[in-house]
Amino acid sequence: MMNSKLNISESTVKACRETALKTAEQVQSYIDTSSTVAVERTVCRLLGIDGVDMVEVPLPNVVVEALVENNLIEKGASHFLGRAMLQTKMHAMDIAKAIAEDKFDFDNLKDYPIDEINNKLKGYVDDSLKIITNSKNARDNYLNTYGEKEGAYLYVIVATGNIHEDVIQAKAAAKQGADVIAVIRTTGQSLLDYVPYGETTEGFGGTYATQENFKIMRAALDVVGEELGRYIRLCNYCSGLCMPEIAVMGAFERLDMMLNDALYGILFRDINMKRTLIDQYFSRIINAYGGVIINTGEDNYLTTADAYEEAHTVLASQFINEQFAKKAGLKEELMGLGHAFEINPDMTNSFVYELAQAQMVREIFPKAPLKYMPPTKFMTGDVFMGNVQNALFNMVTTMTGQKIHLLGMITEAIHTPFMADRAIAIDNARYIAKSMENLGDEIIFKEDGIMVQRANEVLDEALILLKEINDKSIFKALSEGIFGGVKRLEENGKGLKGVFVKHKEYINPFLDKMISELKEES
Amino acid sequence: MMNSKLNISESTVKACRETALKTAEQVQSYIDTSSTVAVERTVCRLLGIDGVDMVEVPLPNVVVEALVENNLIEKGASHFLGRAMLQTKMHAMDIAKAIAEDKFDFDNLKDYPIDEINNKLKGYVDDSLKIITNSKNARDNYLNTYGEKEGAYLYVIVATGNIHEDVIQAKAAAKQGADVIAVIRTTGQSLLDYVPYGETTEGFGGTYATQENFKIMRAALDVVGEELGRYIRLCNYCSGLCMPEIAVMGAFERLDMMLNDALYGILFRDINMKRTLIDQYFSRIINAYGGVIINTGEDNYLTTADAYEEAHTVLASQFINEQFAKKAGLKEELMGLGHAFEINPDMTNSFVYELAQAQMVREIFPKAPLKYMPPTKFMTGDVFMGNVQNALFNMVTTMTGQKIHLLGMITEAIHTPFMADRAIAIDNARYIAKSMENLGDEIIFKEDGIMVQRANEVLDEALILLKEINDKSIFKALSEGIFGGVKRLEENGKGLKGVFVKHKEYINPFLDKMISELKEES
Amino acid sequence: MSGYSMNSAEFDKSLDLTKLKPYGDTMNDGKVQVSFTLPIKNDEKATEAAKILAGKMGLKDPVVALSRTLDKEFTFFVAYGSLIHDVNYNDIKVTTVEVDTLSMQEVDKLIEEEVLEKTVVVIGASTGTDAHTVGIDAIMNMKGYAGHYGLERYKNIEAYNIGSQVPNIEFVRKAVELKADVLLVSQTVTQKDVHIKNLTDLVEMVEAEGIRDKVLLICGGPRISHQLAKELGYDAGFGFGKFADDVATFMVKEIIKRREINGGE
Amino acid sequence: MSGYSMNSAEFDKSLDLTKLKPYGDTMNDGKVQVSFTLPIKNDEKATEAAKILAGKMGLKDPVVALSRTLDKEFTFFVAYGSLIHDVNYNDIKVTTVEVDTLSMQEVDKLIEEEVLEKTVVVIGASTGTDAHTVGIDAIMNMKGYAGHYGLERYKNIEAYNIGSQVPNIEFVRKAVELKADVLLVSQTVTQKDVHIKNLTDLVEMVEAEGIRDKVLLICGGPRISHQLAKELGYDAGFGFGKFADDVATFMVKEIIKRREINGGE
Ligand code: B12
Ligand code: B12
Ligand SMILES: Cc1ncc(COP(=O)(O)O)c(C=O)c1O
Ligand SMILES: Cc1ncc(COP(=O)(O)O)c(C=O)c1O
Repeated sequence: MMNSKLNISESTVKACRETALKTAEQVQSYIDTSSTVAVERTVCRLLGIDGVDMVEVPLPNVVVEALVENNLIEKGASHFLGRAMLQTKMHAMDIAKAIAEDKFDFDNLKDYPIDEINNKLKGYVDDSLKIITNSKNARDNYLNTYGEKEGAYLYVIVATGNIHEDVIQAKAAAKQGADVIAVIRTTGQSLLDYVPYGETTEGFGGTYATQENFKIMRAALDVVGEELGRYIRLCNYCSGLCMPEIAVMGAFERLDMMLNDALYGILFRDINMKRTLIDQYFSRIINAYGGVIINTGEDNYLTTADAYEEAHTVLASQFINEQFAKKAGLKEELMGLGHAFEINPDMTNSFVYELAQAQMVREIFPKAPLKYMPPTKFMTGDVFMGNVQNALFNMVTTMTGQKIHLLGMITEAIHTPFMADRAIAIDNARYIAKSMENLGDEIIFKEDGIMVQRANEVLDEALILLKEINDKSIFKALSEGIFGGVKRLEENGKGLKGVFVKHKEYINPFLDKMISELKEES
Repeated sequence: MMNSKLNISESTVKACRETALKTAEQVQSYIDTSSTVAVERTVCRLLGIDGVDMVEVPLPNVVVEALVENNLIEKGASHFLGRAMLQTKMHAMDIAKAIAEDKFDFDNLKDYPIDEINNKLKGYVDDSLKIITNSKNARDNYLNTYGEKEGAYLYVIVATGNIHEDVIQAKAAAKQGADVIAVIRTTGQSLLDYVPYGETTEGFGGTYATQENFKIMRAALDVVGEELGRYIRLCNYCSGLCMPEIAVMGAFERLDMMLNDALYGILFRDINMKRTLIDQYFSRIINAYGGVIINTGEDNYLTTADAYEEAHTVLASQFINEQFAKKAGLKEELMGLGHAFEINPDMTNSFVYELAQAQMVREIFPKAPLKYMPPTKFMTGDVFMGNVQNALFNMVTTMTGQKIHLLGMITEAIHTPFMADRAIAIDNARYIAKSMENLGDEIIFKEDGIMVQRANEVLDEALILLKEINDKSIFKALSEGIFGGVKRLEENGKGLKGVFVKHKEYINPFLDKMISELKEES
Repeated sequence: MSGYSMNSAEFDKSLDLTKLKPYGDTMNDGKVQVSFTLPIKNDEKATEAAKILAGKMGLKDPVVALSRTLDKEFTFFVAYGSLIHDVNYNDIKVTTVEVDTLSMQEVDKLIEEEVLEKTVVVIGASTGTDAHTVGIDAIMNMKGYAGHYGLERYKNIEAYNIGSQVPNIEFVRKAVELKADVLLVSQTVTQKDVHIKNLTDLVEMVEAEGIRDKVLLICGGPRISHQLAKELGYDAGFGFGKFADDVATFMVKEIIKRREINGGE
Repeated sequence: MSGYSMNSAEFDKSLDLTKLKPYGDTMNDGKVQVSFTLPIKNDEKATEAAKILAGKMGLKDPVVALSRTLDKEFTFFVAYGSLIHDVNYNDIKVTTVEVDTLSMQEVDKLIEEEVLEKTVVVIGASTGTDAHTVGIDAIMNMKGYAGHYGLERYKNIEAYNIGSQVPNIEFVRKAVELKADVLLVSQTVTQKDVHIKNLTDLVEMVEAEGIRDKVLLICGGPRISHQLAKELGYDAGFGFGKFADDVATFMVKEIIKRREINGGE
């Protein structure tokens, strides 16, 4: 796709990959033998359980909590629901309702041979995955009809808190030229151990991620996309205590992108690391199955750490995210590895360093649709200057061929974007993309210049770091604050209670089927 | 200074220079045998005549008009004043006053041998040129004390109409980081056949260029410069019907830059071409003698013509301006040849073409402190977008090492700059200069890429045009609208009446002495 | 639905055109951005002064997002807030040039068919001290502007563009001399309302010359609206984004209309 | 002095602090810039609506420099004009933290000399739902921020930074447990005034706990001013551009002052 400009050491890149793979494998054996309440709630959803009980608790939570109480969770929700369906001849949803109404008789639950259970579930599994496949096909159809966008996807956020107002904003943005609409979640949703239900109109700095909200926005974007003859992508967030649940809701409702990082929840939301690692695995399998691009969150490191000093931690984390993603069957084309233009604008040659870093990442992950975040930390109330900072960011994006181009907002330091802020950002990005269309191809970096040296330095440091992480295990490394300076302990953090070791009779036919199909494909 | 990035054909550059030289020489013989009222008024000023008469007519005008009336002009004001001084033993200034009060007896004016006249004038000539040399030395002293700025001079305009308000604006700008303050002239001053007198506080979109205003601003900038430990340059405009007069006022008052273009007045102010060419010669000699950088006005072509289509006319004109400047004894280091970032922002790769053009000019005139103008034509009321357009312009400036960096204003399409507009512009430029400090050195242009091809194309076209101009003479070429599509006839235009052929006894000892010293130097 | 306090904003979120308000990200939130400089030093008192001024402008709860020193005694502010003012959109009346713009061919045809006796004579200039020609050239030059051919290219229009900095008196003289049907005047510089003065001046001269009702008097420029033109006594005004075809259509239709009113004089 | 009409603008151009006005390029010209979106379609009527609104904000002769379509029924405007409002600068009273900031060494010395019995115990957090830590870290972390060391590095300060999203109740409990002299709370998210609610909540808890007059209660964040903090019942507030040394100086001096008032209890 692009000639190497940086003369990057291939052997170092290879060594980084191998080391990160080992790190992922250390953890994978643990992941494979464990599950979480979120994974089981996801299974409930896949089996058709949805809705809330009288006190607004989502039924998947009701079921899984009942399984925990009744010591049934270790074998998995599939196991229980299979049995219950065999025994009661009811649908999973009716079983869930019965549980919610306290009418389900756990005491007299019969046991069935595992084969019989699996057999019972098979049809449901197939039907459920069919829904996801249909979503995926529908997306492919749109893309075949309209064609794919060349150049970067212009990605903007809507964050009014009200899904209907979000729709108004999103449609306007699409008409102005946005390619991806991300509905930002309300503050704190990632720490809820359930996914709210239904359409919502109140939120703080964002809108609740609910399946109904997904549906409303998806429909609106399809309409505006038809009007424009472009497919408008929809993005939301997996990360948090409900990673796989949100992934499955997104897969059902044809979301196209999901924030999904193997480590983000651990570092930035103090979610227990075991919980997150198990959850990310299933959620990424679902993303992969649904053809959903994941966006990782390395950019966040740079909101607390210095972008120049800590550049190698971003790269190391990208390698780790890549290997975890591969384990979950994600193709490189779906790996929106994250980085960010968060360098201090007061630094001499800050642009030169950012250009080197962005080009480096581009060359190391050639097929990945990299997600590039705009300046946020150094944005101030100076909205005029802010537009210039964003312009430099847009230039790097264009010159280095980043794919997922999150647009910076001039009001970043003030409020979540107004409709006009987004238009200003889109104008900025489009002007630069057009006026510099071929600039990247037209220039060569000086041999042994600042940029070449810097990129190789960062790469070398990333390898050292990856080796250190691998030597001491990722759990230990996290406890030492290796990323973003944030320290997390293996037995601390939210959601640990929801982790359990799988019983030998544990089943999750969804996971099994999806991962085997994904492995076949590749 | 910089490696060639564009592989520009040296032989074509040489051919351009030679052709432009021929064109200049065609005209120079005419210039050498003619003079104008403006030149003679300048002589008056050099001999110490200043002030206005009772009806506010400047005394240099009073004297020269009297000479015209009395058929004395053909031998030059020096000739007359030398005679009158010999005869009356009065100072030139007193003679002027006498004329103003209608007390001078032209009828009984005695004649003296030319040597005697020259002898009489010699001391005055020396004294007068000494003032200019002192100004020059004072500048050099400042520069030696403070040091020169590396990188581009940030150049901003003030244009309140009121010199005292201009001072407030200029001081603020200097503190914000401006290196050059240009006091924009009021609308229409260039068409006045006199230079207004004294300090002024009312103007339209600019402030009158008067010697007193020069003095006021110079003093203010020296004060603020001392506070900042930087030398703040002052710029004004020669072009118009008073080119050499303003040049000499600037030389006296230590201006550092002057807009001075061999063709601007012809094309954009419909001033007669002979008048302009004669005036520019003397005015540039004065600029050269005073160490004043000239700024040429090729940027103006692009406000009426298309920047992409007509790029070669800018280059051709730069070659012509260069040769006329050389004739007047200007060193390359004082040639602020003009160009502009006026490309249509809707054009694909507009930035790439601008980068090629700017780099080309930089390489062709390696020692000239090029004057690079910001986008103006395509600026709109969208002040946010405007800051991005200016950012791209600033980038090209930084990447190609332009020296005189006129800052674009976000309110270009709305009003002359407010104090805050200037600060926003300076922030923009400083951020880019710093963040991309070494970017220019770090990148190489692709061999045979768009940029290399484009630059050589423009150069080739410029040569063709220069040959055409030379073949048909510049007078004819101008009558055909060769620059900026503006057509001017040799015998039309303002100020023709003020042109006269020199009598064989014509003298101008100032011109002679300055040019001979300048020629010696180089 | 969650532990967070999520009290709904107190304003009505439905669009009411009689009480139209600025929109940030929610209907009627009234959000506006303002920026200005105050000639005082940059400190907390200055920020307070900026807040008070924003308040007087009608910004509720203004947030001063930026206070930047421009000089020791000058500070630049950027503020955001919710405007308390609204406007009754339904009450707004604007006079606009309401014609469906015809193509060059259509205009030429219309002239041929309806303005039988002769071609339409148009004279244009940038008058007064104004030296900006790009605007009037955009309307008149053969080549046109932004893909719209100029009047010089119209077969049945005789167009004279006499340039810039043309004194009004000379312009009117020339119009009489050429027996112009339409006078086009361009004005770009607006500082100290110089354009208003110059345009008023021109109307008066045209009237003094006794040709006011024989000609169409049209002005244009970046700050000219039809409304302003009418107020100044012009027949029409054209600003940003108007091209030769808009002007040509208007003038031809207007000539025809007037003739009809006058019973085809 | 020349042929041009050059009538001087009619306003008084001398600075009068009792009638402070925005400054464009001439004293008292009142120039301001505004931008906002209206939920109507982009046409001349919309521009008129924008003008009327600008007028209501107090802009005389507003120029609508931009009207940009955001969607079929949404238009963004940029306008400039001269503000008719002014503010009496001399009347403005702001409460500011008025201390000359000491260096870390000086603060440490002062504690040693004056706050004899013990080191000063400081507890800090971002409380409520707020997850932003950079601000409180800037004040507390060893490493500091923008070249100002954080409180953790002060020899005679015992600093506990307990992180973000800390419920107020837990924060207060921890403060009691640690016998904190100073409570530092950071608030970044301000949407729907969540910070006001949270800060008010915290003061109430501190009072309920009976320790309000035993501790210094200090808040900070990008939208916090000392003035606001005082209004909410805090001892001080620190916003943009304030660092550990500012806070340290204030708190030590305040502790000493209070002790003196209480007769060195
Ligand atoms: C190009 C330009 C110049 C060129 C002009 C070259 C030329 N031959 O025209 C040069 C460099 C010479 C110049 C000089 C000056 N300029 Co000038 N210039 C501009 C600039 C950059 C672009 C104007 C332009 O060409 N626009 C493109 C045309 C196509 O748009 P338009 O004029 O609006 O025309 C359209 C419509 O309005 C309409 N229209 C226009 N006229 C007419 C007429 C009719 C009859 C109709 C129907 C329609 C119509 O149709 C057109 C097509 O849609 C503007 C800034 C800007 N970006 O707007 C400053 C600007 C207009 N200039 C300005 C100034 C102050 C000056 C000077 C006075 C500066 C000085 N002190 O020296 C001088 C002197 C000029 C004078 N005596 O008038 C100011 C005006 C401020 C104000 N509001 O009063 C501006 C806004 C720049 C600024 N911020 O200071 N300028
Ligand atoms: C970094 C950042 C994040 C990081 C935070 C990482 C971390 N560990 O802190 C991440 C990515 C996690 C994040 C998340 C969110 N963020 Co955030 N974030 C920012 C950002 C870019 C920078 C903030 C910052 O670090 N500033 C630098 C510090 C040093 O400045 P400061 O906090 O003002 O601190 C100084 C002073 O105020 C003072 N100070 C501060 N606290 C204290 C305390 C005391 C006691 C004292 C004395 C002084 C003091 O001293 C400091 C040094 O001078 C801003 C945008 C911006 N550029 O401002 C948005 C911003 C603050 N975030 C915002 C939002 C909405 C969110 C989210 C809610 C978005 C969402 N829906 O997911 C989430 C959730 C957060 C939550 N639950 O609270 C909004 C807030 C809007 C508003 N006004 O309410 C902003 C303005 C961005 C925007 N335009 O939308 N964010
Ligand atoms: C990977 C990832 N997930 C999630 C989020 C947002 O999560 P939350 O809802 O916890 O603020 C981010 C924010 O930047 C992110 O980068
Ligand atoms: C070379 C030159 N001289 C003079 C001027 C300004 O001249 P005037 O005062 O005639 O507007 C310009 C303006 O751009 C210029 O480029």
